[in-house]
Amino acid sequence: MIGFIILFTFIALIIVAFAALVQKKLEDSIILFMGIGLGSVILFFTFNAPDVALTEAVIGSGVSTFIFLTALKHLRSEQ
Amino acid sequence: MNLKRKLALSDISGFALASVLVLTIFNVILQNSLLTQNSAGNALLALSSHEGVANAVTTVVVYFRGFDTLGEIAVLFIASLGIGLILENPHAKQGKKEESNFMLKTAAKLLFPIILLFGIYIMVYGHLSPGGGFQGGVIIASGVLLLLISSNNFHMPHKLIAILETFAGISYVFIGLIGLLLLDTFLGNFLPHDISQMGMLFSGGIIPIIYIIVGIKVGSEMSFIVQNLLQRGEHD
Amino acid sequence: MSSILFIALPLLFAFCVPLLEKLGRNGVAYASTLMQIFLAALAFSFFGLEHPQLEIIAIAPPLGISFVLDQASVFFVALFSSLMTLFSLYYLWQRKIKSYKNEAKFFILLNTLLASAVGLVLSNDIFNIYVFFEIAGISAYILTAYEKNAKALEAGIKYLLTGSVASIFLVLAIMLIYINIGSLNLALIAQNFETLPYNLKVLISLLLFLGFGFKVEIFPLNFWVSDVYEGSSTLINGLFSAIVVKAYLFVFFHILYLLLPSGEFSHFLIYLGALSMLVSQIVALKQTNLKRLFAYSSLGQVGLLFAAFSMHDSDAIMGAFFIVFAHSIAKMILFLSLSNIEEHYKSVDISILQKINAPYLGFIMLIAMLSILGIPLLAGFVGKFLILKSMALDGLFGAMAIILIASLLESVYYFKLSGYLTQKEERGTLLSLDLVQKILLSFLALLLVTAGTAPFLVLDFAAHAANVMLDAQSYIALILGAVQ
Amino acid sequence: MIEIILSYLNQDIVIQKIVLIGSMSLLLIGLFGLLTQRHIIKVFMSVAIMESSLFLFFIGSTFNKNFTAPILGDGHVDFIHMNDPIPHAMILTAIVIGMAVLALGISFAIEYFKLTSITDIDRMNEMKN
Repeated sequence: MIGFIILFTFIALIIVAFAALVQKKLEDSIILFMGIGLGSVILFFTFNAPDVALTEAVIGSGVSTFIFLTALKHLRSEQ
Repeated sequence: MNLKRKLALSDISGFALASVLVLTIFNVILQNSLLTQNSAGNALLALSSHEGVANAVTTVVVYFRGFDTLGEIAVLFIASLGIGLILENPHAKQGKKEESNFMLKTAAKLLFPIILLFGIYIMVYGHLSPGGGFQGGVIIASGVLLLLISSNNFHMPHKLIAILETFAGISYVFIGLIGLLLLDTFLGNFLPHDISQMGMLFSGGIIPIIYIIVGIKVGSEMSFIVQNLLQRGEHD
Repeated sequence: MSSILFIALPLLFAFCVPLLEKLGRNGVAYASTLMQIFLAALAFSFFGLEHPQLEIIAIAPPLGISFVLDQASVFFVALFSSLMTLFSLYYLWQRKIKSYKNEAKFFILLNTLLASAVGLVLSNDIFNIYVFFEIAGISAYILTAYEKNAKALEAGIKYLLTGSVASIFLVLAIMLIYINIGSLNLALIAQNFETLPYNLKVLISLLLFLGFGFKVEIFPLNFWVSDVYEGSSTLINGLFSAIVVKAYLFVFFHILYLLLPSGEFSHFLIYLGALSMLVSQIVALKQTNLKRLFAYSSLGQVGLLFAAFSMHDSDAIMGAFFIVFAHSIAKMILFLSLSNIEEHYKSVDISILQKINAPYLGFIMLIAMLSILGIPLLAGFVGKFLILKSMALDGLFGAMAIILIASLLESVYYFKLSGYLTQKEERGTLLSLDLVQKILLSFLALLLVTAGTAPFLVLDFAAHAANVMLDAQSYIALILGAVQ
Repeated sequence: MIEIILSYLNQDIVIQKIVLIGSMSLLLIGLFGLLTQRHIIKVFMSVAIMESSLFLFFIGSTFNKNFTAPILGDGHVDFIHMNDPIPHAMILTAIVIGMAVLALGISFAIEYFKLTSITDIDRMNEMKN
């Protein structure tokens, strides 16, 4: 079962990562980027690394997404 | 979607360059993926049973490789300082923010104590269960973020947070220097750490103390980062 | 006294700053300078040390992190801490003319930069080296963008992006090392690196080269350097050229000597360094902005150092030590003086040298330029001579020819600048330096002259340091012997 | 049929290969983005994707499915048959450092945008001679 979970999550991650980069709307690509963080969390849990998974959850998909979203807000505010 | 434009020349050359590099790396790793069994990690695990705490990752992060963590705290500290420096804007007017909606305000009031409690729990139990200073600190900072976006007249207690941050940073280095003084090794574990106590809340000598200090430091740095990033746009 | 203080004290200072700020505007500045003077004195007190010193952190070496202070690293530690002290002292007087906003933060960054440069030199744990790599990087990015104008921010963004890419390659190399060897300790890695399959060895070396190559500013990977120098402020350029690059150079070659003691790729690296020098000097010829010109000159000198360090030959390394010493001091002089000129005449175009009216400053700058050029009786000459001599003895005539051609090109623009400084022209208003600044600059110039006229005073030490740096076996024995 | 596939996927060697191929594809995507994207947010995003691909690669290749997480509890009373904790500690450090650098870079980009209204890294050429 572990093998299947890993395979499935990796496939999903690759698709999401590619979609995040080719997306035209930046909002969409940031939300998809959050998906990469979530997928990584699942994988880290599967790899017996709960500490890393927790860190990735709060930083990789939480704070990083926040940083990108504020960046988007500021980079558009004066156009 | 215009496919022709997407496959511009630069894209193709970029893709080719990237593929060559990654395929080389992939190929070499595929040919020799031999995981050594007598790694330093296993030796540290063996040491953990009489030097460490229940969470071996915490032992490694805070004690065996504690110097990396000091460096990491320094990185976060400098980054926070730099963000404050770059984004501070003396000409900023306290512009009018949109009134955030009632649901958000109420939810923030209700949720903030719970988030704070959860963060502190994660921080304090870092040596017994997954989690620790970094995660707990960031969770607390996310609570601060919630308050910042929900309420117009919430002002972060800058002085208090700065004092906490300074105290945490200084005491980390001081604990290290006390270890140097008493045990001749920087960051030596000079407090009693009886292994029969392993798994209890008060165990592990300096390890949980340092992780709490790290949590305070990370929490305050992250709060500053979050606040600076949020409020930069509020002028004009 | 323990070598850990070189890192712990600056970090402690950085964390203490909010308290020190209560002491007023000068509190932070004076405290920082005093601490740096103490560190420099401490570094010089280690000069007499007979045996290398091993400093353990938390647990004994092959598992934990430890610091090695030997004759080679003590040279770099002393150089960095004393140059940083001189920089701080100079700035204490310079700020009457021009001071940075948020001075406390500026001093924090200076100290973290010093701590990380020393950490890079002393640490013997490869992941710890990565952490210091990042601290030095982040401090440098912020210092680049410190002035917050468009140029500075753009330079900061470029620096940060290249730095991130470099650290990705470095992290991948460290991961591969850990997966295949099972350790992060440099000595243990060095011991087991031989046994790895050939293609893995090549891959790890390539990744390490890519990771450090961006930071040691070697030819194909140094496209960002001139922009960073132009964008950041002139005083800070002095730090980049004198301290940051040198720390990365030392750690790169330290790792190289440990992992590849027989010098597998050395011919490739020697020619790369020589080529790097040639290309930079060619580009430097066309520059009209003094900051860019000095940046390219710096790249040229780094190329020469790279070639010399790659030779795995104690004479060449001795020469390289001389060049490190001479170039750091000379570039410090040039950038410090240039910052005064920039403040006074509001220009950094090369024609400004024709207009400056500062005989004393001009004289000191002339000494620095001639030393970089390698004119006899100045420190740069001894280094260049030693390097070229050992190249001739090793039969590397191709590299020698490239370096000589590059030196010729270098002399073209440095003689032009010297001409500008000395020719009798209509001069502008008088630029008067503070007495302390004059003393500091003269002291630096005096060092160049002393090391050039009486190299025998330091030759013994340099030879010993070069041998220590090359000797991988005793380094490994020192660290792994501490287990028993 | 499904069981055969599942048990094939559960072999250690197959898991290692999945991890390797998957993380290298992510690295490739990140590098591709870095070389072709022009908006500053997407450039930083590519760097972040590259970093997380490396983290997945490292944790995945030091992972052994017969061992447990390196934490006592759930009946484990001794530090044996546990996954290697050093990679976890290293990645913990690397994630935080990566985030700090990302935040700093974004703050540079924001301030640069306020001054020049440029978000395209190809148009960032204040210094051209």
